Amino acid sequence: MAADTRRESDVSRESDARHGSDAGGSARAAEPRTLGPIPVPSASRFRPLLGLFVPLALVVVWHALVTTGVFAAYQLPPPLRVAKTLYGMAASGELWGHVAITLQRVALGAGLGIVVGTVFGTLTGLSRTASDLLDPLLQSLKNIPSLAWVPLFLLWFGIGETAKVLLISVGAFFPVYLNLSTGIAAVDEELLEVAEVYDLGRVESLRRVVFPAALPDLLVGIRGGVGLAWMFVVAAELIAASQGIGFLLSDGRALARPDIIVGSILLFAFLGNCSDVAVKEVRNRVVGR
Amino acid sequence: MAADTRRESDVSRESDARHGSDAGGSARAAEPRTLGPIPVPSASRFRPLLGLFVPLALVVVWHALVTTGVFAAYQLPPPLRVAKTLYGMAASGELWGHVAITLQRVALGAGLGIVVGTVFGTLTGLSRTASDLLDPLLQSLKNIPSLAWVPLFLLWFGIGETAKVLLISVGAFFPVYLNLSTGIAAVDEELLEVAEVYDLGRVESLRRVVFPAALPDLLVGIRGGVGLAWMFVVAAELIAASQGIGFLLSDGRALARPDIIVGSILLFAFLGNCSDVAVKEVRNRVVGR
Amino acid sequence: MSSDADADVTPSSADGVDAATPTGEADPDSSTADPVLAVDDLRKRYDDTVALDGVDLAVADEEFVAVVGPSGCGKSTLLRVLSGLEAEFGGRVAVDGTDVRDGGSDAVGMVFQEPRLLDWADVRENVAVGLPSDVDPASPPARERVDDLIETVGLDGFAESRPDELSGGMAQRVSLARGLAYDPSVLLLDEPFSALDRLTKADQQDHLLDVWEERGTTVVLVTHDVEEAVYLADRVVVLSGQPGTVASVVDVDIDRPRDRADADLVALRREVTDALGR
Amino acid sequence: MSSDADADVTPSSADGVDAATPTGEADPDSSTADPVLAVDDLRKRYDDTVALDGVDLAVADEEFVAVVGPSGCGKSTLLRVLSGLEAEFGGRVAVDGTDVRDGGSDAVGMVFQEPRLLDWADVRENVAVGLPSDVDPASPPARERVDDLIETVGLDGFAESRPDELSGGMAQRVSLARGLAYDPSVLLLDEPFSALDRLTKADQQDHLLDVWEERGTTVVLVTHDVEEAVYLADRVVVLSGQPGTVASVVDVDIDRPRDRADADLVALRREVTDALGR
Amino acid sequence: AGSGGESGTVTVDYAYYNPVSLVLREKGWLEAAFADTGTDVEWVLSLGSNQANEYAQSGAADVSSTAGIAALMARTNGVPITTPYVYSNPEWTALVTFRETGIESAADLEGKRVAATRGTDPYFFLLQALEDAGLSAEDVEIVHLQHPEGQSALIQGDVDAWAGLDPHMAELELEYEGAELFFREPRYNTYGFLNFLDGFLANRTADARRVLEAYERGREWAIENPEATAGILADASGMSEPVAERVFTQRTDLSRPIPGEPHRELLSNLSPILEREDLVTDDADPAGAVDELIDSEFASGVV
Ligand SMILES: Nc1ncnc2c1ncn2[C@@H]1O[C@H](COP(=O)(O)OP(=O)(O)OP(=O)(O)O)[C@@H](O)[C@H]1O
Ligand SMILES: Nc1ncnc2c1ncn2[C@@H]1O[C@H](COP(=O)(O)OP(=O)(O)OP(=O)(O)O)[C@@H](O)[C@H]1O
Ligand SMILES: [Mg+2]
Ligand SMILES: [Mg+2]
Repeated sequence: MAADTRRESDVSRESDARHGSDAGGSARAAEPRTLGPIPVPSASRFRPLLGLFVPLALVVVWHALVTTGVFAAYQLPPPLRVAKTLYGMAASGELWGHVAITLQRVALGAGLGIVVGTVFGTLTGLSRTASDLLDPLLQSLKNIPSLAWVPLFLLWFGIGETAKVLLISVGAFFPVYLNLSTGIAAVDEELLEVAEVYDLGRVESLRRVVFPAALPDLLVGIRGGVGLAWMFVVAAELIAASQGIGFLLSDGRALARPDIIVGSILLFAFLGNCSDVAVKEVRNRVVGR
Repeated sequence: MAADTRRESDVSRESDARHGSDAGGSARAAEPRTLGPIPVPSASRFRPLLGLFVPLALVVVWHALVTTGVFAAYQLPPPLRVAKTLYGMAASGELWGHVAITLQRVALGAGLGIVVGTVFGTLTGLSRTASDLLDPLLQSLKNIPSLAWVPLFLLWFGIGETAKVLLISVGAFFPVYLNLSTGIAAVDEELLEVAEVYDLGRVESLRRVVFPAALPDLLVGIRGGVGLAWMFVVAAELIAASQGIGFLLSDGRALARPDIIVGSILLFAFLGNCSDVAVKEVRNRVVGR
Repeated sequence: MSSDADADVTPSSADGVDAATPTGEADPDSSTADPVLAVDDLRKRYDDTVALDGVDLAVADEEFVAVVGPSGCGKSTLLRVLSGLEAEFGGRVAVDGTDVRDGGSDAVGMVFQEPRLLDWADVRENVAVGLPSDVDPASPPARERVDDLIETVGLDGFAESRPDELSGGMAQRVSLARGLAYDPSVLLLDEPFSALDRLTKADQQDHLLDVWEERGTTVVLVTHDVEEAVYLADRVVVLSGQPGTVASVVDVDIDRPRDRADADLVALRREVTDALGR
Repeated sequence: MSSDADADVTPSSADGVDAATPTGEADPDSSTADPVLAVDDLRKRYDDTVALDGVDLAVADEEFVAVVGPSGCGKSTLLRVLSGLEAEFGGRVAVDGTDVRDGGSDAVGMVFQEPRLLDWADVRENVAVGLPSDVDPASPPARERVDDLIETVGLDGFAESRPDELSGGMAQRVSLARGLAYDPSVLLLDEPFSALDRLTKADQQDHLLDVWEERGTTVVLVTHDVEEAVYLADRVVVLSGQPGTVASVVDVDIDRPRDRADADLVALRREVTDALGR
Repeated sequence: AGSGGESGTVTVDYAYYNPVSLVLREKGWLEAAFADTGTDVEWVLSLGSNQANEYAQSGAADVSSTAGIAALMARTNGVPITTPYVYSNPEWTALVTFRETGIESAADLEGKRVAATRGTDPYFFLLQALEDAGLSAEDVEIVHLQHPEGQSALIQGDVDAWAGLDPHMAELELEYEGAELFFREPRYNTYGFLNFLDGFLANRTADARRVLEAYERGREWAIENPEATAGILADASGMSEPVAERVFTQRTDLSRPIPGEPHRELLSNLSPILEREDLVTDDADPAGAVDELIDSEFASGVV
């Protein structure tokens, strides 16, 4: 029913603060449907844990698939084997080097990509001419796979960190650009008219009207961009890397070590999720509405 | 000035129809600023050509860089050499096989990814519970690089077309999912209330309110998804392919043939741009508001 | 009223002296049958803003009630609660005997204070949103009904326009037409004529009266226009401002059709205005 | 008027018999100096809708002009043209002698028909948007001015509220405060009091008069409330509906402060109403 | 997927580094060998040993071509493959530099940057060369690059030397002035191993034999027609004729197809390096895996 649709979606948008005060409100009303002054442990407190449910279920399935022999251990190592490999690397300290350098590359690359994407997105979102000039080119470049860039970046930027960070930033650039440019072009005309009538000036219009209005789009773009930064890491770490999770993955493939392959995939997933939570956290700070 | 900001952005949003009628309006008014009944050739007719300007300039720079020896021809073949290689492959008919099979894979993969992304995006956009259950997992998977999937897909789906198409669909899935889920969760509460008050029912609310309202987000997601589908092609065509542009690229790298590498990059860019234009075209049809 | 108001709410019943307890007592109609709308000690707060505090109201079947009160006193909030859009509140609110918290009733339609049109749809589609769910909007009778409504609100010729091509008052009339299309047994109207000029407004008021009489709709109309309130309603409920409580209820016992210049009406108008004055 | 109207436009000057040619002739003030707002044979169409057709209007410095007319007749369009928001139209429109097409004037402020608030900003920030661009919104005097304005429109205590926490009338008042913060020499107001109850409306009207007198602002006010128009304005311009043409201009030669119940005012009210009546 | 005995296809890889496979494909001799059985032949292209190993690991390829050391790594890590046949004995790797770097021997590499692809033959070749010169991997800076990228890094001067691989190496030699193979040692190349999935070998012995017979036919033809084979190689891979000729006619030896003592010895010598370099799991036993991997019996009936 429509009512259900709304209820659920409604709930998903209410901030915790609102939830809390609503509950307080009905408790004060002391009407029959309220359970008195005892605070009902809110289900929302356990909600974050729900997210663990599906992954855990997948691990169980994975374990079952290996132990029942659907996949042989040399094809897909059992979860414990992967955990042991990761633990071994962690204990020897080797893991942290890989994680640290990859995090650094992703952070720098994503940061750069986001900044440049924001600039270009703003430009093309605001100006029809800039959009006509740049958008077709950028839309074409968008579709070039990370691996295709590798030889060119090697040629242009050599084998150092620069090449890696720049390659990652290429990945992060496009979602930011695409979302922001579209978002800015879609900012409510009525609000732009307000900015014009009150002579806010170009910079102030951007700061007070355009960016806040396009912020949700920018944030989706940033989440997508950080995701792509992680995707580009493998290609970047094919450029003369001897450390990093992407290197680990390539190495695992070269050495036919499925435990390392799966371990690095898990690292990607885990760190990717962490970075996503971090981006959401930043968003909540920024939006803090 | 703010006025400029608005003017430019204003122009970029006006449909051609509106443009035309405005011109008509002032022509009828026959005021001094109008140039009489002679239709002024609209600058907007040449706007699509603007997009060619930057790429052409880049080709010129590229040619200059090679001929002046900044890059040696064995590192970066001159444009003509690449054109000749592509022409040679086209003339022998070989090129079309590569292009056709890649187009087919991208179309199938992107189509599948978009459909599944739409379903999951709708689900998590509407239901808090679904979002809590699935979103963390999907956000983690989002960051797993295409190359990392290759060994797993090989294991799960073998070396056939299925594995390739599915891998591409993984790429296309995430932007669609991310944008739509965020877009749906951001649909104006006021309109959802309208749907509730008029008892539209779940399906009708989706069809008449939620989807149209989230359509711009879905379309950005689809554009991003098609872009990622192109990016995933290379990884997909590392799975036992002997045809396709991604294969061409890997083959060119394995054989150290920079002309083939650059040629396949250009193919990616060109076809990617075509697919983007196609997506925009579809959007204009769909939105056609 | 507001007898068990929360401590942080200033008691505001001071000038509500002449207020009859509105629940099925003052009004002769409503005492004859179970009220269609029964609001009992309704309290509603948003975070630290108390919007409504101890509101009692009973509206009988086929009754036409107008609600007036200062800006921000909770009129829209009252309608939102009645239509089942608010999940959290204190007190009891029932429509046709069913608690609104149990899903709300399909029988209630609402015209919002803002037009809330679908940007991407034309006027015809927007009005069709209001059609009851068992009506296929593509069927010829449905289309005819929609076009009739568009004509009734004075928008013939604009059926294919988009909301951004309409003036403020035109958008408001589309929203009104959408509400009428729903043809609910209880119609809640939130300042539906506020953006209309005198003549258009008078036309729409009379049309609303026609619908009300023909279809036997129960109507709750929020308005700032006291003349409108007394001209249309059987009863005018005056809310006092922030937090909203019922300050007074004015019965309009004048036969229809009424004359806008009728002396009794003018007197009642003064009475409502006085009740509104602080 | 509308002498060179397009062929597809029905001539509608039938009942505009008493309309003096408004351009700097009927009004004694406007003949003394160059008009601040000069509208000359303004024609504006949207696709196939003709919104305005041959409108002439001159507003003198420090004059208060009210514009009334049926819904959809082009009142908002007229204000949009005056504020420089419309790039395409026929005829000549100048503010302070400068053609509005040449960028529009910074001296013109506008309160839109819809509140158009920034969702993500609180009331204080929204009002601060209106501050002139040479004022730093963070400076103490600016903050004080904003808080004063918030109090003036009756929203003290809501400075930190977001637009979605406000009632319709409260949002409208925020929008009004924003317009006042701009302190322009020409203020265009599009039905700024339509969502307010009688008392709040009267307060805000009087406050607007104070501002107008103190600051020497030129005001053009669009309204549906004829009482409001004659109470506030030096001159009431009546537009006839679709396409909008000037049907009549009613001068209000009554000294201020005016009494709302003044017999002369009531007579003028009737005159405007008659001019509006088809 | 293709490994089960019930499957009606045999999946065999082909690779630019396995010229006989290209001959078989060109001539259709494998298809001919299976023509009377109703079994389909499916070819997959391996761009490198690691890809070939992935196909074997996933069970997708019944027969795959790798370098010997790559086969040993896969076997050590549990991939059930056995090598009954050596498709070539090539000298496909060497250490390369440009004359102007002044590097003349492996000993000169101390403190220098050397590009190599981990886990591949050139990498082990480099390690053995360093060991010869009394150096260890720590004494040089090994820059991990894929083969073609190693080549261009050398050309650009990003690295001082490169553990090269054909055909990139041959191309460099032929086309760029001053390129030098300063350390060559055919014995340190680890052969081309044709690996069969254990299940395929055990359950579809007849099919496996047919594959080997076809390979024998191809090998003999290639030995007799070196120019034509080089031409096939050039056609398939797009390398220039001179490069293909140098790769095949000068650096590929097809004479000893049965794996035996020299192969065991070489791999056994390398197994400590595998452990030292952490290329296998701690509990793995590469030395033991050598015997599991190499099967000298199976092919003896065919050759
Ligand atoms: N979503 C909300 N969050 C917080 N406060 C709210 C919210 N909605 C309304 N309020 C507050 O509740 C009070 C009543 O609002 P309501 O919209 O019901 O007023 P109203 O009587 O309809 O006023 P108006 O005549 O101006 O439309 C106001 O003080 C308003 O600030
Ligand atoms: N952007 C637009 N595109 C097309 N038509 C428009 C547009 N804006 C206004 N119109 C049309 O122009 C006419 C005048 O509109 P306008 O908003 O000026 O009316 P108004 O006098 O302000 O009416 P109201 O009192 O209802 O606000 C209307 O018929 C409207 O449909
Ligand atoms: Mg309200
Ligand atoms: Mg208007």
